[in-house]
Amino acid sequence: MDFRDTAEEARFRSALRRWLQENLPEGWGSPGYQEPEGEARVEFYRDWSRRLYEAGYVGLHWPKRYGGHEAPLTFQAILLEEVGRAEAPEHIGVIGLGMAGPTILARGTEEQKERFLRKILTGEEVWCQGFSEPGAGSDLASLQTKAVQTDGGFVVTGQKVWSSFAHIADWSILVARSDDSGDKHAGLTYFLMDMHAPGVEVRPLRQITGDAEFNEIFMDSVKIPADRVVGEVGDGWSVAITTLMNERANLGFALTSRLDVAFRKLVTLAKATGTNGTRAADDPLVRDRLASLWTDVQALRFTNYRAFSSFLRTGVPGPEGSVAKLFWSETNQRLTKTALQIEGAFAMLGTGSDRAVEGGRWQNLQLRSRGNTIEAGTSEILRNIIAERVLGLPKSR
Amino acid sequence: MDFRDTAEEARFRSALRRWLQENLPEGWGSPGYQEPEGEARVEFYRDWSRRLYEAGYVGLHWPKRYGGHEAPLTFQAILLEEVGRAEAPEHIGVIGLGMAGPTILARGTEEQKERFLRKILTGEEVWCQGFSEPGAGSDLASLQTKAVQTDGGFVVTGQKVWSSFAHIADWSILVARSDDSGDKHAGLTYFLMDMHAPGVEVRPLRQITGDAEFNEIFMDSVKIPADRVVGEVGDGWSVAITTLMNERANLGFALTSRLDVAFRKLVTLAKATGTNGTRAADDPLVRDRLASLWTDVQALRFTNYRAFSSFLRTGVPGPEGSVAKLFWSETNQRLTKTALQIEGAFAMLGTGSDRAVEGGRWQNLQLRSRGNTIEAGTSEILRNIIAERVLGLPKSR
Amino acid sequence: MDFAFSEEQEMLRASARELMNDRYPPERVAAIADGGGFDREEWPAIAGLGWIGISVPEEQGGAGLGFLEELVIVEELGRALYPGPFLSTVVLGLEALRLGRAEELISDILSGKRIATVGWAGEDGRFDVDPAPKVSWDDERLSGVKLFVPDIGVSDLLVIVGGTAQGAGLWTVDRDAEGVTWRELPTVDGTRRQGEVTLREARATALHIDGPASLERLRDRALAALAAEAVGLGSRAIELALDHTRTREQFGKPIGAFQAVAHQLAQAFLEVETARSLCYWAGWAVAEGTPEASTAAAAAKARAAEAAVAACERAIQTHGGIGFTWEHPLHRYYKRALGIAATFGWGDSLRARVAADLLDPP
Amino acid sequence: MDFAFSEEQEMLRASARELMNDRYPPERVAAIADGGGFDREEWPAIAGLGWIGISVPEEQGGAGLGFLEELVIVEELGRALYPGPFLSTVVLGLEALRLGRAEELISDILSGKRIATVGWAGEDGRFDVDPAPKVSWDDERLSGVKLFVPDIGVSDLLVIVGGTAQGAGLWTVDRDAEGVTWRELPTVDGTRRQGEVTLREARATALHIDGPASLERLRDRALAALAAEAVGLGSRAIELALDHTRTREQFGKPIGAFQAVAHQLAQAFLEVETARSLCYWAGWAVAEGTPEASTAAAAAKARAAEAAVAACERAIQTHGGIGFTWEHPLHRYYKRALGIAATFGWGDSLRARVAADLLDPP
Repeated sequence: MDFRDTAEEARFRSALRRWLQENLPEGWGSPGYQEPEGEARVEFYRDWSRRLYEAGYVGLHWPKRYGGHEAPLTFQAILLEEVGRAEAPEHIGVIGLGMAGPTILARGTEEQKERFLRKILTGEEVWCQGFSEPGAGSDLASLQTKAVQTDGGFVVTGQKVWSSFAHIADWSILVARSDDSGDKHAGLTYFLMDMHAPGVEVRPLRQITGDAEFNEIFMDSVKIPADRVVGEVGDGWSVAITTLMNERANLGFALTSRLDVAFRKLVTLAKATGTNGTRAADDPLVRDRLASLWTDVQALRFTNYRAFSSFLRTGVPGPEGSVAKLFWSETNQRLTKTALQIEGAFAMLGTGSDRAVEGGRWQNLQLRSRGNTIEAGTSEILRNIIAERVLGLPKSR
Repeated sequence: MDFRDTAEEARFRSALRRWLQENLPEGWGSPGYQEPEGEARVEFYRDWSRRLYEAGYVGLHWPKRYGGHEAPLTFQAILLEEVGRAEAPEHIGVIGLGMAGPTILARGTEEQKERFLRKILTGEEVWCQGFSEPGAGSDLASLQTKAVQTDGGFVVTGQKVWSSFAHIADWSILVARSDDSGDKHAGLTYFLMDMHAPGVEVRPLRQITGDAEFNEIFMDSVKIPADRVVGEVGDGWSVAITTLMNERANLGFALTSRLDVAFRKLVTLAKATGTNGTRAADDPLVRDRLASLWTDVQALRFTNYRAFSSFLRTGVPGPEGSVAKLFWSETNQRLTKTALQIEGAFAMLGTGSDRAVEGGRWQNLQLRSRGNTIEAGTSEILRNIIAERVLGLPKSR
Repeated sequence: MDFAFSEEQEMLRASARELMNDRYPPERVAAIADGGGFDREEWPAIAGLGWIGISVPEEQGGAGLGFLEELVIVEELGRALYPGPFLSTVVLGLEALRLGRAEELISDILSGKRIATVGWAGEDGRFDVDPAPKVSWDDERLSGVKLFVPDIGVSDLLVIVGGTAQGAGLWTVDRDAEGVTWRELPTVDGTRRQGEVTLREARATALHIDGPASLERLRDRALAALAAEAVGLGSRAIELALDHTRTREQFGKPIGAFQAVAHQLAQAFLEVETARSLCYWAGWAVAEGTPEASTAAAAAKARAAEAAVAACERAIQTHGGIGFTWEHPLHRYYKRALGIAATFGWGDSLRARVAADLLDPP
Repeated sequence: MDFAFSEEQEMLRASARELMNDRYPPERVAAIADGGGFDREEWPAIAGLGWIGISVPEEQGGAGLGFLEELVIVEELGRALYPGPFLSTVVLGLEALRLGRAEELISDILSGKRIATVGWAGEDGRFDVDPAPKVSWDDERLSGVKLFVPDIGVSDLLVIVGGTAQGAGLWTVDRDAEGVTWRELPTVDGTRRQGEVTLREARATALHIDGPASLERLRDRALAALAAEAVGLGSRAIELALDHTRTREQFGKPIGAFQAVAHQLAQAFLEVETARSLCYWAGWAVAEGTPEASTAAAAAKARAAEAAVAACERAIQTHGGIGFTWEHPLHRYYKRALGIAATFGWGDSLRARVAADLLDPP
């Protein structure tokens, strides 16, 4: 047990830190900075992703033949930490890197690997996810999107929801029902769907913050060739589980790192804000909460590390990721709520108000945080997973 | 809506308050006071109960023909409040007054009413309760104590647990299985069992605090005459529900009143105790907690009042009692835990230590409080009741 | 002792609920919140119901009922997220004018002709009753900045609350008078917009009040009313969640049959109902002017706001993704609940006052 | 970066667990706790295992391992509620002697011949590192009162921690020396008894230490070790609850199949596991003497104690009535957890120190 970087890790970390310092987009992170909008925004992120790739910072632990570096997994952890710490832009391939790619690597055909993996890394092709449906959220296996087998492939009809990046995506991982005769888990098949195929329509979904981060995907007789099935026909449930486990495993470091940044900003807020005539940072109740949040962030960091160690040993993400996701989501909710409390009455003012504290960013973050306990496995489902798969309690359903 | 006493209520309250002041047992409540032990203790409480009765303060809302006063129900609420407030000894008939009596009143025969009710009020006969069994706690209907019908009555064999007062009781309300052929709720019968009958054995059960407040009751072929059945044979489940609803309805005022007293003592503790070089009562974290606890106690008080109003209208205790019991139990746990925190390291010292704060009473109360969320309906069962019977959600079992 | 509402009070509640269901269903509230805000023209209809002067004696042109009745209405308005200026005009503005015996203005308010709002917090965002100068007043002209002035867009009259070098005061000034500039501030909660007012030597009228005690009374009314709004909207959020979880099926049964869902809502119910008890007690105490009124109102507002926020959070959680969308009405309940929590002091600061009342009695 | 224990460390853990299962099963611990306490004669067996000097360099007669290994043992002892003087003698006493280079005493401790304990808190019950005089020292004789001295009944040697008018100090004095009176105080937790010591001009030996830094190091070791105990016993309490809820049936199925039960235990697991992460981090930081050691140890102790207390409470709750009885072992876990929470500062005071480290860096 050694919480310090090895010499090799330290070299990698400091080179990366320097690279980020020198290469962040101009003006990025400065107070008045405005991200580009619309098409320009996509180009901006695609460009940034390409530069990250060219600098050798994408796909660190992926095989070299698909554009990766076969570096130790710890490097990937360091990358996620440092990108979070620098508040650098995200690689546009969040879904490709965290969900589609690992799934194709684990379960895809050689042709699929050759065809898709490198373009995920370069940012050339953007991916989205088609799992949840209006009638199938926590109970994913009850999904109703139909995939009818035809000559040489499938025809897919149905609706997906909660798909981030779908509005700019080239490809989607998709789970659909190819057989509804038997057990609901058995009849699912996992596809790679071309988002530019005829019959695919994407509509943005406006969320609680007013932003539209997610989309609905409507599929009307979309043709998918047979070689775009991942795993066996009818084996989609087990492939989807691979995806979800990887999602949670990959989230950990990035989310914790961002949370750590958010905590430091919260401290800045507490020092800058006066309540009851003194700095919030001098209020014992605020101090107690800050100490507790800091403890949460550290606990999360080292819980991720411990889960990571077990990942390193087994090569497969385990259910420990559920603990980290659950704890992260609730910590983020507490943290952002604390920011509102520190702001006092100014908590009422949102984006667009020059009187708003820090442009209303905490209001946005706080509202957005309510989704954290719903997306990527509701807290209720995660507690089931912990109870049943980690603690060995009998199934509650 | 008027939170003040009517003139009549105010007169009753002040007379009662004066009576308590003048009649509390000598030395009662003074710092060094020691309650009598063993047999003398039973006699002490029996005597006190008799005096309460003779002063007209027992069975206020019960019919006059059974020794009651047919006073408005509000008087009963005032009585419970004032007895709690004065920290007066309890009437020995806690189970008789709160569970057995109301059940006999509601469901008993005229003969049973004549035979039992007055002696509950006078304290002449002490009652206990025989519901829970080692294998039947929350799932009361799965109880296994057998009642076999014979000529003129029943023969009962089995084991009951968590029975307070059983070691001094003359009578027990008892639910046993008289028919195990059908639905588990259908075959139960409700009895009044003579605790002095041959075959009844009582063993004390030592609890977390080291005290033995509860007992186990072992029944080996105990004969119960047929006229000691309450309600119909096989209708024991519905009679038991009557008992449990009354238990929760009656608990409210007394418990809140005691909680209010405990809160005032907690404030005294906070003012007397130094942490970090100042009074605990000056520590903003302690102040926040005290304000929150005070708010809890008031919220509980007025929630009881509101439930009481609905009781007054309908004459039947409703499921609102579950809210009050649940909230009370958790408030009491928070309150007693706060006392330990205020004590600092002295929280480690228990009864029998001259270094212990207030003789270790808070340690005892804190440990005892853990039972509050288990006894008289676990919090899990109460949340089920609220979800299903108050909120109309589908059954979870 | 009587802890139930009277039949008349229950009838008032029923008619308020009916009216709100009728005129301010969620779609309507959404359109107002997301659009241009409350339409001033809709206000006189409220006057027609006699709600404005509900707690004003009949001889002063009111309905002759009390603050408890006013709270019954406020709770129902909160339940509906009513986006009009009731809190500002009736709970605060009218009472301020009554405390200052501004008869003529009172009758304009009662008739619905004029709408008043109250500027309380200064640039520090605090709603205090304290002697620290917040505005300056030279016996003719008033200067200062007021933030978080509710419903300013539809108000005619401003009541300014403040400490000056001479002590606590209340003033009236026309919103559009010379020396007054105002604007709406973009708020998270679109159903209650907040404004900013800047007074630069504006000609104002001082109300003759009973010093800080009048301000305390105003504040206690506001706290009790905010608590009632919170209780109303919290209950409604739970009902929405119950409707959803009774019908939404996952894993072959309604999700409300899962304890992980059901017990969250049971807990939300417990919290809102116990807060409701505090709220009615505080309302009664404020109505009667009993000694515990201030403490009770602070405790009730703190607890009710927290219960409402938590109830909305649990409602969103048990709704799953749909509760996180803009199209679903829940987020407006949540934003109002957060707004209630943030105005007139978050729980911490209210509990600090409760603690002072309990632990350091004068 | 390597966040896992080595194979050797895991073997140490396994052997410690086996030994505890073997020699200190719950019945044995119950007998000791409810009876006369730990038998001093059992101590040398621990010395025989090499655990006493586990973190002492080989050249000083120890096992040459580190504080992390010591914590592995402490966690296992916590798991078993080991009622012997490991915390007092090894974590605190021995380290104090090492800080003071009291070579001869060190070898007596290492051999198991002598048992040392530490008197830290004065009559105010605080475990501070501060300059306020707690004892008086005239270069020969020591006077003062020490409370909460663990395992005093089986100790030979007292290490006294205190501030004097001359600064922070550590002294050794024989428990049974002239001028020393001592007694056991009745504690709620029978598995760790606490004592009171009164020194009246007792002849003591001052240890030459590095001022407050030495005391801070001692305190940080104590905090990290208490955190490890808490994590160990919290995990065990959860396991007891899992065993119970997997087999106890109500309503026709194991109660662990009810989310109301299962999710409580999932939450307890989450809390203990995240506290475990903090505990190992703190242990590593203390072992390595990194700058964050003090902050990490305070945070870990605060969180681990709270997690253990909550885990025991949830275990009692999910056990139902049986968990509330004296005959069931759970209550001893709970009492130890509360004892851990109460010693060396409750969460509030530790978080106050964490906040100071974060917000007011020197």
